[in-house]
Amino acid sequence: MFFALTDEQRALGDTVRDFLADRFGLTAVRAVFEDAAGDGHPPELWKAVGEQGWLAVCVPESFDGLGLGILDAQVVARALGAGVAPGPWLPTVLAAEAVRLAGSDAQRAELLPRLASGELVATVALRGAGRGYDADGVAVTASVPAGESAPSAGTGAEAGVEAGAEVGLLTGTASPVEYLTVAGLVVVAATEPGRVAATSASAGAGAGSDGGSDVGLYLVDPGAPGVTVTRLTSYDGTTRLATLALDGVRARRLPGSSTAVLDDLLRRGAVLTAADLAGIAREALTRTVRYDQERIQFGRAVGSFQALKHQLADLHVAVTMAEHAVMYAAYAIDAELPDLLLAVAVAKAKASQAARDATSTMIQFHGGIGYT
Amino acid sequence: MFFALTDEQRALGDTVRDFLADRFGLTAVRAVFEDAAGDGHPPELWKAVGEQGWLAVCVPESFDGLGLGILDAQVVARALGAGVAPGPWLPTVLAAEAVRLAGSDAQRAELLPRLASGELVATVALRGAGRGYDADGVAVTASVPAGESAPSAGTGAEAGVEAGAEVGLLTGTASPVEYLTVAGLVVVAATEPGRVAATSASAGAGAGSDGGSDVGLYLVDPGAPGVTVTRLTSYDGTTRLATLALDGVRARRLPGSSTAVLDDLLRRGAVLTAADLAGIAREALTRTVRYDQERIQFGRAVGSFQALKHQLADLHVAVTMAEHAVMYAAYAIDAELPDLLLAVAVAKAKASQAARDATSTMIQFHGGIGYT
Amino acid sequence: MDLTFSAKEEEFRADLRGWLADNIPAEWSRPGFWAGVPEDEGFEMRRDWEQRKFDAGFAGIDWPTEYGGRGGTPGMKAIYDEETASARAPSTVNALGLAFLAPTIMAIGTDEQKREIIRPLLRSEVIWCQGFSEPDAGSDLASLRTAGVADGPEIVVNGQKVWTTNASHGDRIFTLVRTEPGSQRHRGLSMLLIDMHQEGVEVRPLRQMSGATEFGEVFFTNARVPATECLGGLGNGWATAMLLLSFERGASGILQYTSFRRSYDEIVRAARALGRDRDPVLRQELGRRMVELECLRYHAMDVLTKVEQGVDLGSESSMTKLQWSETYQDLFETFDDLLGSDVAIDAPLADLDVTALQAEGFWSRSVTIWGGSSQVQRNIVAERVLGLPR
Amino acid sequence: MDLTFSAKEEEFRADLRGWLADNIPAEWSRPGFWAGVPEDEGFEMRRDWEQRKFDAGFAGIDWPTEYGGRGGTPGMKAIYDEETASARAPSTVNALGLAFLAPTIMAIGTDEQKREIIRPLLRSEVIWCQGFSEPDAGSDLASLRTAGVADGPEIVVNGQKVWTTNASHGDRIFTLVRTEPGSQRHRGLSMLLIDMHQEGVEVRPLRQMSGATEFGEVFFTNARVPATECLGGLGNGWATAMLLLSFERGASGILQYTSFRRSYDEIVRAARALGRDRDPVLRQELGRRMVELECLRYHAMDVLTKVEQGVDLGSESSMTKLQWSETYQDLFETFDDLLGSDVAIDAPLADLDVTALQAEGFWSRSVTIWGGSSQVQRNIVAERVLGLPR
Repeated sequence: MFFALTDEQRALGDTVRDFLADRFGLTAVRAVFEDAAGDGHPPELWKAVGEQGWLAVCVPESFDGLGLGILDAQVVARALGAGVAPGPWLPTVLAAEAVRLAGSDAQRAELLPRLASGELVATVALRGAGRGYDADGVAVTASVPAGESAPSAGTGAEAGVEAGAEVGLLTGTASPVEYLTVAGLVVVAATEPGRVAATSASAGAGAGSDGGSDVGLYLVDPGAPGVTVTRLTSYDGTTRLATLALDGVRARRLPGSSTAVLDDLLRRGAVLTAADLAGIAREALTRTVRYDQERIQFGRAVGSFQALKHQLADLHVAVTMAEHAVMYAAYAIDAELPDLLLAVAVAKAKASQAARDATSTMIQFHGGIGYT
Repeated sequence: MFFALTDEQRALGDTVRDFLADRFGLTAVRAVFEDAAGDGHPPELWKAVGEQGWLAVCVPESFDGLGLGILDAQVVARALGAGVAPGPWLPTVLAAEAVRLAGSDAQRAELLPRLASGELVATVALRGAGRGYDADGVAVTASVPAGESAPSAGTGAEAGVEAGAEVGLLTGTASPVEYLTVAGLVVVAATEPGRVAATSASAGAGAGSDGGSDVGLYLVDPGAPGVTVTRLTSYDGTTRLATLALDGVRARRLPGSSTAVLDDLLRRGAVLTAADLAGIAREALTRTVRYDQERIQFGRAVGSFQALKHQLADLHVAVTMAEHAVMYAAYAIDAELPDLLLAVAVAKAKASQAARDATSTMIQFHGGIGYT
Repeated sequence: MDLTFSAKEEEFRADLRGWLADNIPAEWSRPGFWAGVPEDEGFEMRRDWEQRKFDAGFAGIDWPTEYGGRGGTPGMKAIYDEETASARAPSTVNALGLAFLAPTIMAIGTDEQKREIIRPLLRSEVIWCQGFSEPDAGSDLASLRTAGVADGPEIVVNGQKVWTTNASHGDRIFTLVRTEPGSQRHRGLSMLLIDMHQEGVEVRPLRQMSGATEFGEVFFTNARVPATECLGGLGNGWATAMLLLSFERGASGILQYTSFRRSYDEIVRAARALGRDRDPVLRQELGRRMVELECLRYHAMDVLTKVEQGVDLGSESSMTKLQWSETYQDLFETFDDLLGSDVAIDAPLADLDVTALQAEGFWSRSVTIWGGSSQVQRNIVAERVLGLPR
Repeated sequence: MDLTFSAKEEEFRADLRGWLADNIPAEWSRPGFWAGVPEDEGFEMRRDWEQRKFDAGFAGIDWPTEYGGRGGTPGMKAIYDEETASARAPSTVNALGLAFLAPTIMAIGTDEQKREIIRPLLRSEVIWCQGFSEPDAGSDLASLRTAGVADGPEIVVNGQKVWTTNASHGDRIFTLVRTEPGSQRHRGLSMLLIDMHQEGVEVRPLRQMSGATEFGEVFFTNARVPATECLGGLGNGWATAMLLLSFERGASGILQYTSFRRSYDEIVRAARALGRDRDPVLRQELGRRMVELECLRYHAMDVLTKVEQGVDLGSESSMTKLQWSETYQDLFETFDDLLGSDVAIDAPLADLDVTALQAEGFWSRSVTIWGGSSQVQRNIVAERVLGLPR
């Protein structure tokens, strides 16, 4: 039984934290936050993220990556969350996961090294505005270009066939999409009416596929004809959101894609988001504790008031549980544990609530007993 | 604007409280609680309840009652709740309300004076086990006795006709029914399949009826042939519950009854129950505050610990709001305010939550910081 | 129990309602309207509104007529709160002056102060700021450091105040200053009425989470104030501040109820527009919020009854504050649940303008802090109402 | 990360599982079975079970073999906790002796105490009670009053203990007594091991809300105990008590998880039987409880890892206690919501025997009080883990 991070994993987290503390502290974050018109993507930070290998964690070693798992990625996500670091780390990592899980060998070789180094910024567009995080939430439709036939049954099974030749015409609107304005590549999920029968025989190409293939993942160039990008203003200045409208956009398909791969990708996103939230929660709690140890009111440290102490104690328990849950869920994905669906749901639910509670408590206890 | 109890209403509450403190304190309550095999109906308490007029509050003066409203009744309910007084006060009051609202003049004259004095103990059986508190929750069915015809359309409209002659044969099981084993009269709600058409023309007999009459209220003698009473054991030793099984039991109908009257009756029950809960909540809070003012641990009064103080402060706000809500809902029924449905729901929801919070806090704070 | 107002009061309601209908432009009622108006412009529109209201006789409803008030009953004040909130009249630009300074001056001001300060305040010709909180003195007012030193007939003030509402628009500031050098805690303080349009006063806006700059910091660098511009006597500032803060209890809750209920109804409309109104879990949450909102309404009636009966509310006002502020904050947590991950987008969603509600959501975070935090209110309820030991 | 157990540990699991399957009568697993057995009879059945377990080599899994234990690893202990809970093996009748007294004796007992006390305790031949709480000393142990006075080679004890678990079935009691008359607070206390089968010891059962009498009061009236039957030395009782209580941290949470998860599954079954399993609000509540339960499981793995690594858990055990006790109590609040107004009926409902769950619901009220109340645990977490000032 070893339910803990390895020394290497802990060191990775420390590296991210130390780097942010030294080179991209809260003042730098605030500058990005305040610059509402900017793209939220400070180049010096991104350069370092790429050089440090934080984008390469889940990329196989054969494609210049570190060949690690989501458990390692969540270490980075948690530390970036704690530092509220802006930039397209998470969307780029998810786009790379999509290519890794469903891309052809050629697509992997073409894209993964560039994604792992940070040379290519990418994002994912998997759902329509206000819709769910699953196949039903997909709001883009793919059709086969006129004059080209859909790949025949068996295509995927022929070794060596360049599956990148598969293309679709995408129409629909995905929103909100993170960091769309700085991305050079977008992985778009699209429903594929009429394609199910044609591809079910080649389902083996999508690892873990449940046999259906009613959702495909496509590689969209945001500069391609028919693409309209509309920025959204967001209250959270540490991220940038936009709408991706597609009108008959020609895009390559990831041949291994399927609803199962979409679900897998969404689970990875959920766990890394949960890790980000757990990082935020822990940082909010730590800062509040530090502030309340020092803040004097009525002649004593605010942190000595029992009502506040008890709330912070409950919060510490909740944040710790969220950290456990994120670790377990990440490992459950890596090790394909039988309870991984439950584990991901628990991690996301617990980390969201912990982050919400920790940040609202931070606001109250920086001002609460402190300020009138 | 006068959102408050009158001096008379306050005096009524004080009388109940003082009486219970003097003559039926917690030791007496505990004796009833412990005597699980007993009927939970101490005769000396009931005699006093009758003599004091607490059963007569809502009964019209013409039938030896006080002619007051639910606002006055909730004063009594709240004080009885605070004293956790056992006995069939609430079911008897509700049965009397049913007779008052839907009974014929003859039925009123026959029953109300006896109910108001406490001579006749009564209860209500309005739903089946585990079912809702509305017409859909009724689990007894009424049919017209063979050889007797249903009252013809217009019967209720003929002035002076003795509607008490209406009878039904009841079949079904209502549960749980409070204090059934000591009741001399049970008001039973029963669906009346096939009766709707026959009675819709006489809907005027049910004040406030919405035109339908698919539920009738019936006067059942628990000693009548076909009645089976089965005691239920209950964790709450301050009340007694039983199941009422009816197999073709002949019973008189309250001619003014209707679904609307059933709903009205359930609302009155809900508000008086909410009052009972608000009384319990206030008493639990008061006792906890008193205990924690006196209980010394770690060299200081337990009540001086801030975490505990804040929780008690929140509880005081919640209990006060529950008291306001119960008062408003009771008045809304008496004055037929347009928002009475909302008011009753608010009162029930708030008082239930306040009572639950207050009693669990009472347990925790009598033992919490107090006991290891 | 009698929940009706008197005939005279209902007549006042009819007058006011008619006047509001005639004088509030339709566009003001559009959700999101005020969020779309630039902050300074909006402030001037609201200041102008206050003056029109004054001129029409609808300002200072329960204030004596000698101060420009209407001399009305507490019931009329409650009706005024209800009707103006229902009609979506803009909130006052002079809230702290009206709530705190004016009643204090009526109670203990000099004749000159009464004459010169109250009427222009009521007409919002002079906007008053409150200068209490300091970086090291929030809830714990007694530890404040801003210092005033006598210099002939004037006092020279140096120091810093924070979290000052409307700092950028203020004309004058009633501020608590330590006028006896070296004095400790509650002693040696004075309530000075300082002109903000002078060289020694600098205002820096504080940017909030929502981007608004309603609060600011005020820096005094050798700012000057005549010694006569002191309220309640030099060195007597603590007693003056306590009296002043005690007027907060005037808030009955009806204003909050009416305006929160409006937000609630808009949230329900948003839920319908987003197709979330059939979601049972959200409905349950909305139901809980409604329970608390309605309790706030009943509570407001209870408070109004006590005010009419002349009962001293005392510490009970802490209960009012807890009920409305916590209810309001919870309401916007439910709103967050409603919007889900789209709550962060500051833009119309599915043809629905929820930006005003989103701004309110940020604002709701502050209501449990200012005016005595929830923690301070719970202490007061526990100690002064329940009698638990300190 | 590696969540598997070693081959040796898994082999142990297989052995244990097989033995449990062969030795636990099917009827014991029927929900409500134990609730239907009279209390005294149930106690004897459980005591007999402990002895059979001992004789089969499944007692004291991680205790040294010299004390009759199996000498196993922390992982084997966790497996034991999980398997016995899964198999619905009855809970031990000697919980406080096993959890607290035995490890303390192993650590600081005399050779004679080690030889004579531990093995009979493990085999439940001698049932041990804990005598700490007094009417005026609950969480604040240092204020206890029960007094012991030396009389030759014996100590004569007078006083009262309350909330003593298994008081009616106890053979001996380890009890904290003030042996230096007039001593204050932590000084002058001794941990005496008193025979309960003597004239000077009287036990009165305490009836709980649920009707059970698991707790009792113990009265000492000139009870006698040899001075040698003192643990940790005369006058050294406070240190002994602190050491003893520190063993509570041994609880990893896996036992609680497994048994609470069983209750959870039964509650879900009840929801299905009552047709409430499609109620979205109840489902949401059940989902929340599941989140907390699963977190408890992950936390148990974290604790087990630390124990295996020899890390001192210290005050972290307060977190474990908070997580399991609050989760458990909340679970039964959801159960109350499920049953609605029928929760009060102590009888099968719709052919469903939920009486065992109802009894657990009452019991769940106590878990946030005993063994260090939630308030005490929060103080510990705030002060010793987070470092907030006292």
